[in-house]
Amino acid sequence: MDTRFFVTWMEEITTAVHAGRDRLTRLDAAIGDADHGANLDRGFTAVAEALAARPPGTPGAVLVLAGTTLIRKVGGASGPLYGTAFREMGRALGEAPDVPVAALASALEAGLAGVRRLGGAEDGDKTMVDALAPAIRALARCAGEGGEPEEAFAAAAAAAEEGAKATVPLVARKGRASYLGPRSAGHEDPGAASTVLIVGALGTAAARRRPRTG
Amino acid sequence: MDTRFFVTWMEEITTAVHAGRDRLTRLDAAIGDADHGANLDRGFTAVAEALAARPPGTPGAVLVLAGTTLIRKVGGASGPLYGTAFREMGRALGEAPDVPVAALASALEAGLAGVRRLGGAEDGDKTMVDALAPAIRALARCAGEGGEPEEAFAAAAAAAEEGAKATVPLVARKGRASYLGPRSAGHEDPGAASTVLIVGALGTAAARRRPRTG
Amino acid sequence: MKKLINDVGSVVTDTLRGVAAAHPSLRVDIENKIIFRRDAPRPGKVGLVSGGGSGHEPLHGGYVGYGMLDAACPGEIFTCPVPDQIVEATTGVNGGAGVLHIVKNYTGDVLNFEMAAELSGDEGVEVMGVLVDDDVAVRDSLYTAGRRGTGAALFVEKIAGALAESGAPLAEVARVGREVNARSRSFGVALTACTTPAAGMPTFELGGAEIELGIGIHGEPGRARAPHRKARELVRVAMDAIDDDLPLSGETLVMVNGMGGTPLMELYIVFAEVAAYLEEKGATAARRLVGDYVTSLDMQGFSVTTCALTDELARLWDAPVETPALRWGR
Amino acid sequence: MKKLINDVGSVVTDTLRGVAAAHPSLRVDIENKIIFRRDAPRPGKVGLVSGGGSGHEPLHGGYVGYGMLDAACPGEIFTCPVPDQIVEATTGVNGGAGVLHIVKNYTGDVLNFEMAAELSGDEGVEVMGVLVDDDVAVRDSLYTAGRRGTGAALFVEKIAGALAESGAPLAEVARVGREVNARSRSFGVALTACTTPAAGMPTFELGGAEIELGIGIHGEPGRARAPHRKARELVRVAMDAIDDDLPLSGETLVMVNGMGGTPLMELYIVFAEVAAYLEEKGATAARRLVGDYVTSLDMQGFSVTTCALTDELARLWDAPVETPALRWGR
Ligand SMILES: Nc1ncnc2c1ncn2[C@@H]1O[C@H](COP(=O)(O)OP(=O)(O)O)[C@@H](O)[C@H]1O
Ligand SMILES: Nc1ncnc2c1ncn2[C@@H]1O[C@H](COP(=O)(O)OP(=O)(O)O)[C@@H](O)[C@H]1O
Ligand SMILES: [Mg+2]
Ligand SMILES: [Mg+2]
Ligand SMILES: [Mg+2]
Ligand SMILES: [Mg+2]
Repeated sequence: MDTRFFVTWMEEITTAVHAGRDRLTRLDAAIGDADHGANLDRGFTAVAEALAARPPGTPGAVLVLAGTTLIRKVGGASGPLYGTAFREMGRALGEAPDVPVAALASALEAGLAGVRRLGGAEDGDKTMVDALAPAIRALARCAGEGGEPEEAFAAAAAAAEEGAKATVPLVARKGRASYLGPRSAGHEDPGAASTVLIVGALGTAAARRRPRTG
Repeated sequence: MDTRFFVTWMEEITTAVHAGRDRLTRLDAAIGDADHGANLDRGFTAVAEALAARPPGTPGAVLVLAGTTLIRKVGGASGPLYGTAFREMGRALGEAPDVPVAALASALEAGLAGVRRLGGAEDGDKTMVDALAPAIRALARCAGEGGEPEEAFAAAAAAAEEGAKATVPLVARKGRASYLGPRSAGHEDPGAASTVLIVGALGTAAARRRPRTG
Repeated sequence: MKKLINDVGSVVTDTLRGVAAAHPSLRVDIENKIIFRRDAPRPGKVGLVSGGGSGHEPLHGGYVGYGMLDAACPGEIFTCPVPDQIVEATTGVNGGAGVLHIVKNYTGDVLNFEMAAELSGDEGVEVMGVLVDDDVAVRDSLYTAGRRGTGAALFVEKIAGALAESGAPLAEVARVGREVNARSRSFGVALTACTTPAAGMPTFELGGAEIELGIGIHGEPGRARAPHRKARELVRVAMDAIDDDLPLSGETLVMVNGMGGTPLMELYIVFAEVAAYLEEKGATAARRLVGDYVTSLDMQGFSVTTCALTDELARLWDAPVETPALRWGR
Repeated sequence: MKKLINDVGSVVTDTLRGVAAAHPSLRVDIENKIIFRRDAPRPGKVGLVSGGGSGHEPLHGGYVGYGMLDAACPGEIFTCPVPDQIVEATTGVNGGAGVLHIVKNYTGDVLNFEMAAELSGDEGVEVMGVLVDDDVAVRDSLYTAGRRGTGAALFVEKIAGALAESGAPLAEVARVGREVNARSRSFGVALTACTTPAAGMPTFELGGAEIELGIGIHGEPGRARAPHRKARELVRVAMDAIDDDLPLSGETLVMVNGMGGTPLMELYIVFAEVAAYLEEKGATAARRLVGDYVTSLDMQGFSVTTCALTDELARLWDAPVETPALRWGR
């Protein structure tokens, strides 16, 4: 995947987050403070603007700019966490002009490590980690099997989706939802839900870049 | 009517106002400040207590004590107005130990004059005056015709009722309802409604004093 | 109805217990329902007494203290105090120089304060009164109860209080109080009704996109129901009404007041528009208050009160004041 | 949703315009969303910076001024500020003696302030932090985000601010701030949810006789839903939770705080019960605040915050302060 792909990925995230804004906010209203949709919508709108204003030259630079913009614009818990994730991904990609799926998977792994380091969340704490970690595993597995990127992205999206759904019965141990104690069970984690959109946008970006014919 | 009758009248008012409290408050909520029921309930409860604590020796003394108590306990517009009405009535009765209907009618006339002097309301301003004035006219008319007190009281109650109903279409020109301007039309005046209870209690007091047989 | 109360019947008394516990600078006579300055009466100083229905907190109890009121008489919720209570407050703050009654223009308040003034006179206290009637939503006329008293009560209390503190005689204090009232105008807007503990339900029902224009401070509906709109446009309605009645110009004392349930954030948004409006008219917001000062229980909405300052009024406004709700210079 | 706003997107900016117009003692950087003391930076004085989501007014902007904060960074509604904004505030108030960050313990606030502290360090500003985590409704544990920061933020700002004003060095100011936090506890109760402009509807639904116990300040539900009851009993629930965590005794600083939509009257009723509870425990309400200090937009409810005073803390609490929302001694 080239620089253009990564810009498209960011655009697709922006579109998906904007469309999903109200749902994310509703999820956050149930166990948080009703701003997750607004936070990410504001953040990715700024990312799209930043990319348009100063188009970066490498996939890594796209992700670093996106991450920095999220840190600067979002606030909340998700701003530094997603921001750090994208920055670490970008750094992992270095100057590479083209990124195979396997390299993307390792970069995402680096991003996840950043999230873990900053937020201290373990698997099953009912956070974005619970969607991101299985998505990365799926992506890495497909890359190892040497399939098409589209297949890998679809598998990652499905795994993220499943991971997010699996947060429903969990009791939150990190973030704002943890204040609710046992009452946090029975609701999907908003950050896991937004991770589904972010991972899912890989597939839509790929589809947009290579429109299928007939 | 003797001193005992006037004490009974006050008791009947207390009962009627207590039972009608919510309705008076609802009427006041529509065009005032939702306290008329609470005001009069507090006031007449205090009147009943005062009469029980220091039973007066004449009809006039009963009314003066009732009026003074209302002034001391009610506040609002209705406190001084009804308080003055009863005090003026009591003064008009002087030391008389027994009060015929005609004398009661003149005493009520003196009470009404007090209300007019204090509040400056004319007929048709959508106030308690609009129920009290016709009630007194009916009472005086019956007294002139020499009928039974019960008949006179029934006529007075009917006139008060009619007067109160007639306040519905009026635009208020005095009291809190006047602030609403044209929007005060379409609602019964709460003070007129409480006057209906006060005048109506004359009849129930008389009935209680002379229980009908079979 | 969910309220932080113990019993509907003890709301005012329980409030006074809290005021007494919270403010050692006050002496609260709970039985007679009077909030006194602890050092009242002050010999030789004109005493200031105000009062009115409860439910407008911090009015009036929050304005008792140095440089403002000597006593406040809270009535039941939205019901003015009774004469006995006012007489007790009046004699209790009389330091020999007479007492000023600051009365908001409502039939009940006027009647009860008049009776109290007469009775206090019988007890040898010289009493003068200032009638506050600043609300431009109500048209004044010979045939009505006249304009309501709302936010300007606070202005009168502060400015007359400062003059009294300086040792001025009763007639002077009354004169300045009346001048403040004459130069003040208010207009109020409700987004929601309020719920009195006794009624237990909202005093009126408003649709999700409806508001009341020209409300008073007792949860009564306003002069007109209208569609909700942007803060900027609501401010224009309120300020136009004020400006039509007394054109805005020069140094102006401005209060943007919440009705009890309005977030402070929204009051600042309103204030930004009020300041812009004044500038447009060539006036300046020379002195400013933004917050809950004269409320209607839990109502959401706002009112604006303006006072065209003179040098004397500005100086008295700036003079030190130390009360629970207004404090500066000490 | 009926709110006094112009546009959902401009709520914070419009608020800041109002703050700027209302308080000439402040300098408001509207673009960067920072409220500064007009005289910041003060050479040689430790700078105090706090911030957090908007919607808690007067926290934090209302506490900027002499003897308290040097700058406040308001984020979007219920969303903490971003690092750039905090860095700008930090460098803007640095008078060479370093800057104290006062941070409420929420994942977002902690992360964003940490990033800002690092970046400010890069720019040569010495930064120390005080983490406020006073809310006993949340059980602290290694495996959770820890206790929330709520009302004690105001106590830390006042007391650390007074020490900074006296010229104390950064480490001392941080030390006293941490001591205040360690001695403070809070518990909150909601009668209603609040409505954020972005969501446009209440953050949760409560039945007509239900309340939430152990709420935070972001309109989130509490630890438990429970039936509504008398103020006296609600206060007992809140105070028991505090007393269980840190037994109440001696001279206590107490705040009864409204959540934004609570009538002041009800807060006084609550305060009366809080004072009675303290007395029962042999403690005294030696310093008191009753009112809206740390709010959640239009939520109805209250919180109680206590701080076990020492002589030093009492003296610093009493020291002069001059901010829009807290003012005495000047
Ligand atoms: N410590 C953490 N580690 C990982 N993710 C976290 C952590 N804390 C919160 N999150 C994620 O952030 C999401 C909330 O983001 P957002 O609502 O934007 O921020 P805030 O909670 O500050 O309002 C949660 O749903 C969760 O997925
Ligand atoms: N000037 C007046 N003259 C006669 N009656 C009046 C006058 N003003 C008010 N009233 C009566 O008082 C009633 C309201 O009483 P109440 O609600 O107890 O007092 P308030 O208006 O002070 O709350 C009105 O319905 C009206 O009948
Ligand atoms: Mg959130
Ligand atoms: Mg009434
Ligand atoms: Mg009334
Ligand atoms: Mg948030």
